[in-house]
Amino acid sequence: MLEFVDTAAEAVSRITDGATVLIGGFGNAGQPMELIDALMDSGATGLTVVNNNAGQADAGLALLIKERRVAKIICSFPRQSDSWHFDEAYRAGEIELELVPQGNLAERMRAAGAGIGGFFSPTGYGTQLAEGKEVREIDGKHYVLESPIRGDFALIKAYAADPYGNLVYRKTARNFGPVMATAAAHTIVQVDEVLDEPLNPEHVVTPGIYVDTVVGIPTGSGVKEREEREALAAGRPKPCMATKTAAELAAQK
Amino acid sequence: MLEFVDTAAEAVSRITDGATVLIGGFGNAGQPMELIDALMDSGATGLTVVNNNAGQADAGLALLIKERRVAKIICSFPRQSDSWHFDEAYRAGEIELELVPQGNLAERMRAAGAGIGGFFSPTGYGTQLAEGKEVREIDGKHYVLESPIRGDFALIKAYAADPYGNLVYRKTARNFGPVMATAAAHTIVQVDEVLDEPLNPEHVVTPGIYVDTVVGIPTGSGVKEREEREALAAGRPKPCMATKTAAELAAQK
Amino acid sequence: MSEMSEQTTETADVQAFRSTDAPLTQDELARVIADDIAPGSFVNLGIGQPTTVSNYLSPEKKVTLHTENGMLGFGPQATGDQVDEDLINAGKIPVTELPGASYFHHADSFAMMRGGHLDVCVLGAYQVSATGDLANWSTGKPGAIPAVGGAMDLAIGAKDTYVMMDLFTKKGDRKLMAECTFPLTGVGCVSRIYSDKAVLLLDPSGVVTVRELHGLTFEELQDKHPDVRFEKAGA
Amino acid sequence: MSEMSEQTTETADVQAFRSTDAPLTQDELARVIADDIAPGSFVNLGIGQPTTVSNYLSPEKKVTLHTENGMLGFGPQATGDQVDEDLINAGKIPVTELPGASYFHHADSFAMMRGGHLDVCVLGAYQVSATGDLANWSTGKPGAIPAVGGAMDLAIGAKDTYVMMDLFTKKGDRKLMAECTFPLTGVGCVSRIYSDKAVLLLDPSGVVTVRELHGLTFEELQDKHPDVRFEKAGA
Repeated sequence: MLEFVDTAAEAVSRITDGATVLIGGFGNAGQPMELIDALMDSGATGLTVVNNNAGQADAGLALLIKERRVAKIICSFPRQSDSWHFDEAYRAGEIELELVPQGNLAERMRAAGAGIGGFFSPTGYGTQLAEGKEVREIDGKHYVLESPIRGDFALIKAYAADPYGNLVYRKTARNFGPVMATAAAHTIVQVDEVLDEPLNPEHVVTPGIYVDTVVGIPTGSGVKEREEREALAAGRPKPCMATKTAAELAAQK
Repeated sequence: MLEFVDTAAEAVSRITDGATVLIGGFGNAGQPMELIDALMDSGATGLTVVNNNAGQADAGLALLIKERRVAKIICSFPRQSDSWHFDEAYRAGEIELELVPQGNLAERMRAAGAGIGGFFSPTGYGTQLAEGKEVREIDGKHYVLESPIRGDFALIKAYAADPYGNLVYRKTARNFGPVMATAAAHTIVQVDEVLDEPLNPEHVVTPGIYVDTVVGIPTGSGVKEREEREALAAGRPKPCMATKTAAELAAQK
Repeated sequence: MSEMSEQTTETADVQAFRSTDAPLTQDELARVIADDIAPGSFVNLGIGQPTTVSNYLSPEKKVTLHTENGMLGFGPQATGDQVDEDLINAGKIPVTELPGASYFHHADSFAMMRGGHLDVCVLGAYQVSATGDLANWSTGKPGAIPAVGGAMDLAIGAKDTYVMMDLFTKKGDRKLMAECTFPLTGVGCVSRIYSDKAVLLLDPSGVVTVRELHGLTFEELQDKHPDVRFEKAGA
Repeated sequence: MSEMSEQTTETADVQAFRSTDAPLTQDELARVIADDIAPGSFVNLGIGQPTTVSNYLSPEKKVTLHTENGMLGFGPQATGDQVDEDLINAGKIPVTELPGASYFHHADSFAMMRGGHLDVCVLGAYQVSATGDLANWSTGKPGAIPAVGGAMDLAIGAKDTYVMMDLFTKKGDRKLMAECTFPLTGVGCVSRIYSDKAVLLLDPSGVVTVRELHGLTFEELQDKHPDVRFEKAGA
């Protein structure tokens, strides 16, 4: 059931110890930093976290790992120059790591959201990461059987939500968000804008059916576009082509 | 390599005897009628066709079947009140039918486009349509192993293409188009509008990488929206909410 | 929208057995189903009789309708100027678009179904077994042209699959079976049968809980289905 | 855009063997790769050295760059006002958007890769085997923290996977192997090696076709790799 809440703390309040939490973002783009901070404050522990990375520097996911609140992480690229908290926890044997090629990570969550029980992926065949997994030759090509990754919760960041929970994203901040939204039992979204009117149904990226909790947290994403729109509304320069819809482009011909 | 051609005949000219052709559409929505007519005129025969249905009345795919140009059809719902040409060919044993549940049909093409060698689907388990297929119990649920469906060609209808081959669709005419575009070696698209400017990158449904041949054939889809846009451009009533972008909705707050 | 949870109606599962003297009309039956659908639900209504359930879903209930051909949030059938050939439902009937609608392609639409994101799907049936097997796509007649459409995907996709049907055929044959004799659409997928004469809750155990009887006594129901074990709800 | 096909450059496969006296600089090597990419191609350039290939792809060539984090059609690195934290490439560097760009989610982005829709992917490597096995994600050192990112997906995804590397390590160790000793990224996936000293065409047979040598003779190449069979291109 869709709900709009006022604070990040309220948004993550259902997350309990031992939950599996899918966390969106690739680098800083699309990373739901305020939701992660709220999860930190919530005290939930023994978590399994699915994210592309394993936290950076002294913020967000890295702090959760520093505090040993993450029992297991499923990710594609934990080792970064500033992933010292993960590095320490890993070397101390205090965090379990499941390393998954990035595309298999995305596809395994897509499978969970799409009700697929497993799929044969060519990625990773013949490598260490396929060890112990079922392999099969299909039409002369080798594949590895991969299983779905489901979340109890997803924490994602979108650009805007309409009153029906429909979401749009900004540029490469879209990344894992739409897939994670489908793969979790309860999807929690932070958005820069909570809209009063419905989005154009043709432009919706994540339909509201996948969204459970929305919290509006302006983070500055899309400020430039917004200024351009306001300038346009005030009768100033014409909009750049990139904001026109197909119908508008067609009409001006 | 992307090409824009002037006629439907030119668009389908590469399709040779024995080709597997994915044809979009659900009912009349999204059905590339002019491309199918051109395929009829081209003389190509011995085709395998993938479509949700098996032709209706005395037009398009039904005529291809009437003329025995379709050796095999892969579809979910061949039997309709006006599918007499298919009915006759089928009863005469002159067309092979592979009946596939609609969701498996879409997912099998998605798998082909996504490089997946096979997937376990719960759909059809325990039914006649799963007979002879590998089944597996995963986490207490039963699944059937389904294989990809690839096309040599896809014939689809979109609403508009930009100069880079990026596509947008209209309403429920989207249906199989985006999936078939990914699953064919060569994708041929008829569009109502060939645009002079790029689409908004956030609104692209089918990226140009999946598009090979585009032909502009105005069929009247989207005429209403176009009139509304033109009225707007002429300073008449304000646009309906449904055509605004997220940035515009945010800006007016 | 968080207040919606307070509006949730009493669920059918806790309702005690009740009966009336006359069978339900199709409209009454549609209303019973609509009443059982929780506010805020995402629902797929099959072609034919199930479509009539939408007549009894009030806007305040904020139920969103899904159609397999790639849309959430469609409204009533389109008329006159509203008709748009690019906007149809699974029955290929022109429909309208409600605020909050969204469009998506076929693979995404069936992923939404198969992934269990729809709350309720209402389908017609030739036969249903006591353990929830569904037969609604083929009567298995030799020579008939098979056609399945989205039936098998719908049957197994929703959190709850309801069947809406008459309890007996026009010839008087039973449609609730110990085991279906017609080709199956899905195994163990139906959770409830809403029929003119009975509302029945199914369970993998095969014990059928009778929530409502209309124009039929419990003994008559048992007599007509000697190979099925029934229990009265709340008993 | 149909005229593009006439612009297609002579493909490398039909080029005869040639050699020069000095090894290629990194910039020269980037240009050689760029020249071999056909007009209109969709290309993924790996992080690091492969990124430099983009400097030699002229706009007229209409090559579209893909980044695994969900975009086709990105342009040069963003500077000053252009920097947008929501618009980055796989190396997490802010980039710009070119006309004709599109955004999509991660599953769609890797489906595009895995489905073989990219024409060329250029990657770095620790080792490559004569049959095209690639090792570029782990040196297998005990205690090292493993990290793979999109390397395994990229390795097997494109129609052609090119490796861009030095032919020898700084210590002088060979990187072209009969069999890789480092953990594999992909099996039989590399079709060409572009290195400072040689351009090599690989084949499942294990016979390596030598297209170019720079600052190295054929005999020296053979001496350094006694367990690999080489043939001169066009011979």
